[in-house]
Amino acid sequence: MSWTAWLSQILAIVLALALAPLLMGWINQCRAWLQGRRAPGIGQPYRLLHKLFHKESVIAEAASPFFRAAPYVVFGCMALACGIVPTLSTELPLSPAADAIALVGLFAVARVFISLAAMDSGTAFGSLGARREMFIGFLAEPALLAVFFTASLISQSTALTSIVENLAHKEFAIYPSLAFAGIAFCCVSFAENARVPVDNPATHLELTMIHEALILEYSGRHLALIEWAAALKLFAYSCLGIALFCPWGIAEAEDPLALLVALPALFGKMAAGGAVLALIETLSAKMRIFRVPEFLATAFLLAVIGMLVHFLLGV
Amino acid sequence: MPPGNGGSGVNSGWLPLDWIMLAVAAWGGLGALGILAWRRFFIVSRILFPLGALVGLVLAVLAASALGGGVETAVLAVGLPHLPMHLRLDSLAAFFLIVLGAVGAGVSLFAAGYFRRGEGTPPGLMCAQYHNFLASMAGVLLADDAYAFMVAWECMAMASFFLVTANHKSPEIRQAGFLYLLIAHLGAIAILLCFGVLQAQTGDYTFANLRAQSLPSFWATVAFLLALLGFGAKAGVLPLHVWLPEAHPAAPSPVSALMSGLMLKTALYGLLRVGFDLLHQPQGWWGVLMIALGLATALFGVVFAAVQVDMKRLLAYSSIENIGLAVAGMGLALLFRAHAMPGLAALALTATLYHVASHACFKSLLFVGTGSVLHATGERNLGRLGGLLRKMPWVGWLVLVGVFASAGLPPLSGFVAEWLLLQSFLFTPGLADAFLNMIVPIAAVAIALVAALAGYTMVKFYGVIFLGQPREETLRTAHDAGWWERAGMLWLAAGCVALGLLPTVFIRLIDPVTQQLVGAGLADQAGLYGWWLLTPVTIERASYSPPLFLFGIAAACLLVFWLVRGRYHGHLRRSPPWDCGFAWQTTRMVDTAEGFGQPIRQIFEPFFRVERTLPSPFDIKPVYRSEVSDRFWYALYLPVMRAVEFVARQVGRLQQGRIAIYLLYSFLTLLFMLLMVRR
Amino acid sequence: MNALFVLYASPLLGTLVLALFGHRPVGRNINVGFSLISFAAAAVLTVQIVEHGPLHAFDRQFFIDPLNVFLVALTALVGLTTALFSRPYMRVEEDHGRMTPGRMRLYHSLYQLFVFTMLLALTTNNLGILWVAMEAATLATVLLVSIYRTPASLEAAWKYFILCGVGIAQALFGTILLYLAASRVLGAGIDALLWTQLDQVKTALNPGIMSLAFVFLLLGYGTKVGLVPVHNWLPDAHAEGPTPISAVLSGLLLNVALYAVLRCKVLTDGALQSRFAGDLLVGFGLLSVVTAAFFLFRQKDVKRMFAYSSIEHMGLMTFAFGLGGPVANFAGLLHMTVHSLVKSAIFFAVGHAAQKAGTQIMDDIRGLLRSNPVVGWGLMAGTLAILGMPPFGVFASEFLILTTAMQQLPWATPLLLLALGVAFAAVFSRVHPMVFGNTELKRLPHPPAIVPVFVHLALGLMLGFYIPSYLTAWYEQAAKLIGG
Amino acid sequence: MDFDGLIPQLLNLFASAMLILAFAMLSQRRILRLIHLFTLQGLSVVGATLVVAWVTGQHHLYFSAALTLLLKAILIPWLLHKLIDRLNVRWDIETLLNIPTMMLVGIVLVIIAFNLAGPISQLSGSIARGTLGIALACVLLSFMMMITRAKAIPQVIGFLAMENALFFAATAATYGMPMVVELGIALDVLVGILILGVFMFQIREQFDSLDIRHLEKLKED
Repeated sequence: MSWTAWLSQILAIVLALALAPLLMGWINQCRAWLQGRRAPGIGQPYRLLHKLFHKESVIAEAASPFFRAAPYVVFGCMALACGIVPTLSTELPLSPAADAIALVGLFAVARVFISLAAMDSGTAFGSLGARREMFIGFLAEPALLAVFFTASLISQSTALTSIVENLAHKEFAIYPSLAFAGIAFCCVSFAENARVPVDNPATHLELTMIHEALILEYSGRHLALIEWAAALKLFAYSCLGIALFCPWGIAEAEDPLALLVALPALFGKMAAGGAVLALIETLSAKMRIFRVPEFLATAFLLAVIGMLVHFLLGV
Repeated sequence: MPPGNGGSGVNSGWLPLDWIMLAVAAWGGLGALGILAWRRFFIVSRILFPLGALVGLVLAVLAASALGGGVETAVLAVGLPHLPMHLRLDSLAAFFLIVLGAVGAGVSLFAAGYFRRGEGTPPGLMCAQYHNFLASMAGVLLADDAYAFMVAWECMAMASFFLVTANHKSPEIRQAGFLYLLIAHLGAIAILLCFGVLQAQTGDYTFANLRAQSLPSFWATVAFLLALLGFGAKAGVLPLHVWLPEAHPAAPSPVSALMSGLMLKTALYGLLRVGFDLLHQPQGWWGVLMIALGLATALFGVVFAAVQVDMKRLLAYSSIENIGLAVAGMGLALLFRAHAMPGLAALALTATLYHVASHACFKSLLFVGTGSVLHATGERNLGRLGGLLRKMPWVGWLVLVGVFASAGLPPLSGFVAEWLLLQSFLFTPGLADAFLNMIVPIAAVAIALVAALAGYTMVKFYGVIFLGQPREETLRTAHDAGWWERAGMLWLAAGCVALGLLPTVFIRLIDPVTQQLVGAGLADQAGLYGWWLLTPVTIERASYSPPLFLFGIAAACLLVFWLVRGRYHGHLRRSPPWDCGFAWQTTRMVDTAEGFGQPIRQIFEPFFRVERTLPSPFDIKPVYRSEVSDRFWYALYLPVMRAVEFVARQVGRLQQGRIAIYLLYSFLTLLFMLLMVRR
Repeated sequence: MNALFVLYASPLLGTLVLALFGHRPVGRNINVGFSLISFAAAAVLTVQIVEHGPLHAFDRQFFIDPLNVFLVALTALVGLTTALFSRPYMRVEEDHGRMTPGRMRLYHSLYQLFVFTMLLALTTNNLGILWVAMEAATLATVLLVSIYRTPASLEAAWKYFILCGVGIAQALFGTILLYLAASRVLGAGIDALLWTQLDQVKTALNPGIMSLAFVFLLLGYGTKVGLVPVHNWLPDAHAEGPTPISAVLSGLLLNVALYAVLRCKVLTDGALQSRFAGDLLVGFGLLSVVTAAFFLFRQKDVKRMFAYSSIEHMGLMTFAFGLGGPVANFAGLLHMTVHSLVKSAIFFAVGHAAQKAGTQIMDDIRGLLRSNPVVGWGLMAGTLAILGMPPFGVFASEFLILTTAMQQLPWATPLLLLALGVAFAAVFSRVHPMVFGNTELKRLPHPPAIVPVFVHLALGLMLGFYIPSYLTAWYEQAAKLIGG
Repeated sequence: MDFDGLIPQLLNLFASAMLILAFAMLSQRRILRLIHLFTLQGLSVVGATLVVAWVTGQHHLYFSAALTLLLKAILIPWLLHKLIDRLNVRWDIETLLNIPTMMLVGIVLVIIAFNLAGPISQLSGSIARGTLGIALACVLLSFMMMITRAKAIPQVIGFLAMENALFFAATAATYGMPMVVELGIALDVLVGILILGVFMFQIREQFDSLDIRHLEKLKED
């Protein structure tokens, strides 16, 4: 491994850590614009995190050490995820540690930890949130895997870097299978990141809340870590989407200059993606929780159809 | 004294097989000592069981040393006159022996602390049956002729039956035991028939001969299907699974651990032995059938596990799921083998065997964990547990390892197996048949679904038992497990971690098995880039490095922890939970197991046969009850039972009491035979 | 020679002595004593045979060859153990008032007579005497079956008498036909009924007569074997008689009857040079196994159930001998041995259990493991053994039978396995609640005889693992004798 | 005297008598007559035995004839008479099948028996060519009689008639079994009769009747 590889690796992680709240802020900004509200400022997530870190942490009496450990683990998982997903370069030393399947496993670890932690608080909302989170997870996870399978069948590899290299290298072609997979991926991303059609991060209604129910008992630094981790997750998903469906511009091989190109490309793509996300969130209404399985099952089926299409059309 | 003579040409000195036989005999001997010790509790639990664990460990080491070291055979002086018992130690057997010995050691260690004074069955008897169970499992793995195999197989069934029915005062447990033994026996009959077909009219039942026969494809198929039926019945493959969720929970927990962790594996061993070793000309559709059956079983098992309210039943269904995955993997290997793709077959087989070892570890761990919980609380119903992590930290944290492994989360053992399995399923584009090419990756998606549901189930399992607040007052007096139990669980948990972190090392152990069965191995490629990086095919194609993975997470965690605590402060305050400001919350308001399973019950409604009693609004003491039962029972088993009953009633009419009619039978028989003579 | 003499004299003398003293308490011990002498004689005889080979005695009227030597030993052994078992058993029956001193005298005396007839039937070389002994065995046991004088036992005994009487009459007709065929070769006279003589000239016997004779002999002796559809006496007699008698009926009489069929089969095969006899046996055997398995399914009375199990196993042996050939015959002989041992052990255990519960209805017998663990384990082990669970010998023989069937009659194997499966479900579902669970039953005033149960089971267990070489040698020679 | 022609005829005469008596017994409604017919059948067996003994010069057959006479024609009928006196069962016999039907079936049985015995009789070089067929027919007819009778005593008589037929077969077709065997058989029959008698009393004691329909309790339900 060359120094550029390590550089790009460290850069990727640092970038993710630093930019993830920014992405959140950007999306909120866009959403506020679209909804005709005044935006809280693009740096609001940073201020929030800073405030939370300063606050005292209050935890439930029933909670065990598990409860306190979970935010760190979740954060660690998300940080690693950001390190694995090729954001700037495909030459990542950490990348062999986990391929696409292991990445899904990584997300699953985070999910399981946060769910268990929610149950650990011993409250009705905590267990409700855990149930809903796991419930969404078990539908979203295979769908996400199916999306990866489609991509890996095309590129004959499950390693993310190889997939990206492969997809980016081929001359431009329309992959109908990837189109299906892309839609499925979007659906999954909404569900996984607690975005609007599935969940609304802005409310605490017991009938609808999922992610907020999970973290209801967290406060102070723990909450800060979880919020940051959520931002990282969104960032990672965005990067994944970019890497899979729009991989052009990501640096390959040992070329420091390419990184310079990759960085603005990433910024641009992220900004566009965030805007689109905000648009979708604004346009769609939050669905009832009973409808979520149908939504995710559709995503799952789309991903599977994507695979079938790949076989049928041979591309 | 080595009871046999080494068959590989060396007459001086003891061969691994001899030592292994000695170890197995030692297990049997411990059982016999148990009978002698009968009610002497101390001797049984503090001496015999630990010794059993030691023997298990020795067995594992011996088997590991024999792995890949060529085939050894022995002929015992017992058995039928023309068919003395043949034993054989090859890589396949050695691998399963390693699993048996290692996991058996952990469970025995746990059992040393588990069995308590004054629990119905005399401890000595328990010990005898326990060690007989272990020894007969080893016998199954070593057997090299149909008779020895059947003897060991049925002894295994019988010993486990007695262990299951240890608490025979409860009619449900008796019934469960009966159902178990019945299905095991029917399965054994199918296996016997399978051997009968395999011998191809030669009359020689040694495996060497069975191996030498080449059957016409029809009969090979018959043999394969019979093996699938027989071993499937033992493993809990789909229509024959009904005994499993009854029997496993009924047994004392270490026994459940052995049954789920090891006995089911002997069934898989049997399938491997017949499907890969004794039968040579596999047909592609066998593999497809196995994949389909395996996936159906896995999905069925996990969906049922998700809605269980009894912790051991939940684990039992989860075992069905895992067996289903293993069968699917085996089917894929068979498919590749049928298409003459040894490399891929080796990959699928490695995944299967890895899954076998991993499931043996984590399922045993989970079962013994439930045993500790059961002992501490006397409760199996998830709805009455909760918050035990603080009362039983050892059990809680160790079970967490098992839960993670079972949920297929990296970097523990379950994930490696799943990862390998998914890799092998994604590789089919090399198959000659376009349709198969398309179907098999779809199966990978099904596996992903199963894995995700397993995660759901395990969160439910762990969260409801160990987290939150105790749902009953009695739980406040729960105590942690004793040192023996902790040691046993620690050993098994260490197994899960080691299997999870060092796949390249363990694949090296599996390598000789795949070399033996499909003529290709994974070890060289898998560890090409060092022990820490698993690359089953090529590094471009896929890679996974659990140590790096763990290191990544751990480093991130520690760094963040250090930064947060260093930069900010560590103030922490305990208070009643916030819960959106609702102040009157009690533990009864928290999701029970039933509530947790509700979404699954709704989505997979057609899978279940649900009986609900809903209270009317005017009930003073409203009772809500909902029972989930298995459709197979009603659609398959009851009709068969009724049919047998019907035939029995008709046959019973023959014996209707009148002597004249009896004489008439005799008379007609005579006339019939006389007419036959005339002809 | 002397041992042989003692073998006959002991039970015969026992009959007489016990006819005089059988009602006294000492009669029990006298009974055991004579059985012990018989057993000792049989043991000595066995040793002699091991050392010197087959034996002819009393002007060739009696002989011991590999086919009957182990049956003689088995008969004497089961005779002894049953006598041991009946000591406490009959005492309890007396306490319950079911047995009076007079009946005890009858019981003891006829018991010895029955053993005598069995030994006679086994060792005689004369097919006529064989018939006489078989008939005498019926006569000796029929009064034993009805010894309680209850309506049910009378009915059972009556059916036993009539059905077996008619059956045995047919066997007599068969014997006459056999003599007719033989006298054309060997000339009239006693030689024409000596099996050893007939065996030498069997190829010269007229096939037409022999086939007719075999039909009658098979149906006749087959009635006593308990082959479906002429089995109807068997469950009644087993269920209603005293348990020791059920044990010896299942353990000895059925075997001896099958032995008689085998002797006749050898001659028929020789004369016909076809598979006629074998096919008949296969047919009867298969029918018996399958039918009995379904019969088992609806039983309520424990002894009746195990009686049907005997039918099933006799059917299996018949099937095996019908298949013929060294392996199947070997398996049949092995099965005969272990079935006798295990089934009588089961009856011993069942006897104690039923006595303790005061009923033979299985639903009313519960929790043997708690009230009497040894009997409970005995019954459990015996049941598993008889159902063909390894490592008991029944499994070994069933394995051999099934595997041979796969080779020779593949279509019959699924049927057999179906029957075995059904039988397993039927029997085990009834027995396990009897053994397991809770109970309020009290201990019996006289401790049950446990030794016989476990001696039998231990022997049965041993035969599953290890068959002594001389036994193997006998079985093999006998198998060769029976031929295919 | 011309024995060559006469002797077989004499034997055939006894044989025909056996067959006719068997039919007569099948159709008989009175128990007392049944016993008489049985006695007659016994006497025909004795006659046949004597003829065979005379022809073949086997002396033990005379002994056998005497034994048969004693047992079948004197002792057993006497016992049966005694039995029905003591048990007071003189009334009519109920049959389970009506008599014409039984006769028809009986004729079919005879045809079958002759058909079966035919080839064997051809082989048999003895003076009694047809006797084996007749003996077989008698066995089958007695069997049938047992099946169709509802009371204990007629059933027993049917059983004894079967034994008569067997004795007849033994003497007429094979010139008698060896002496030891004959003795043994006779002993068995005698003991059997005694036991039967004992049984009859026991049954009567228990059920107040000899109707075997009382003996139909043991069955599968």
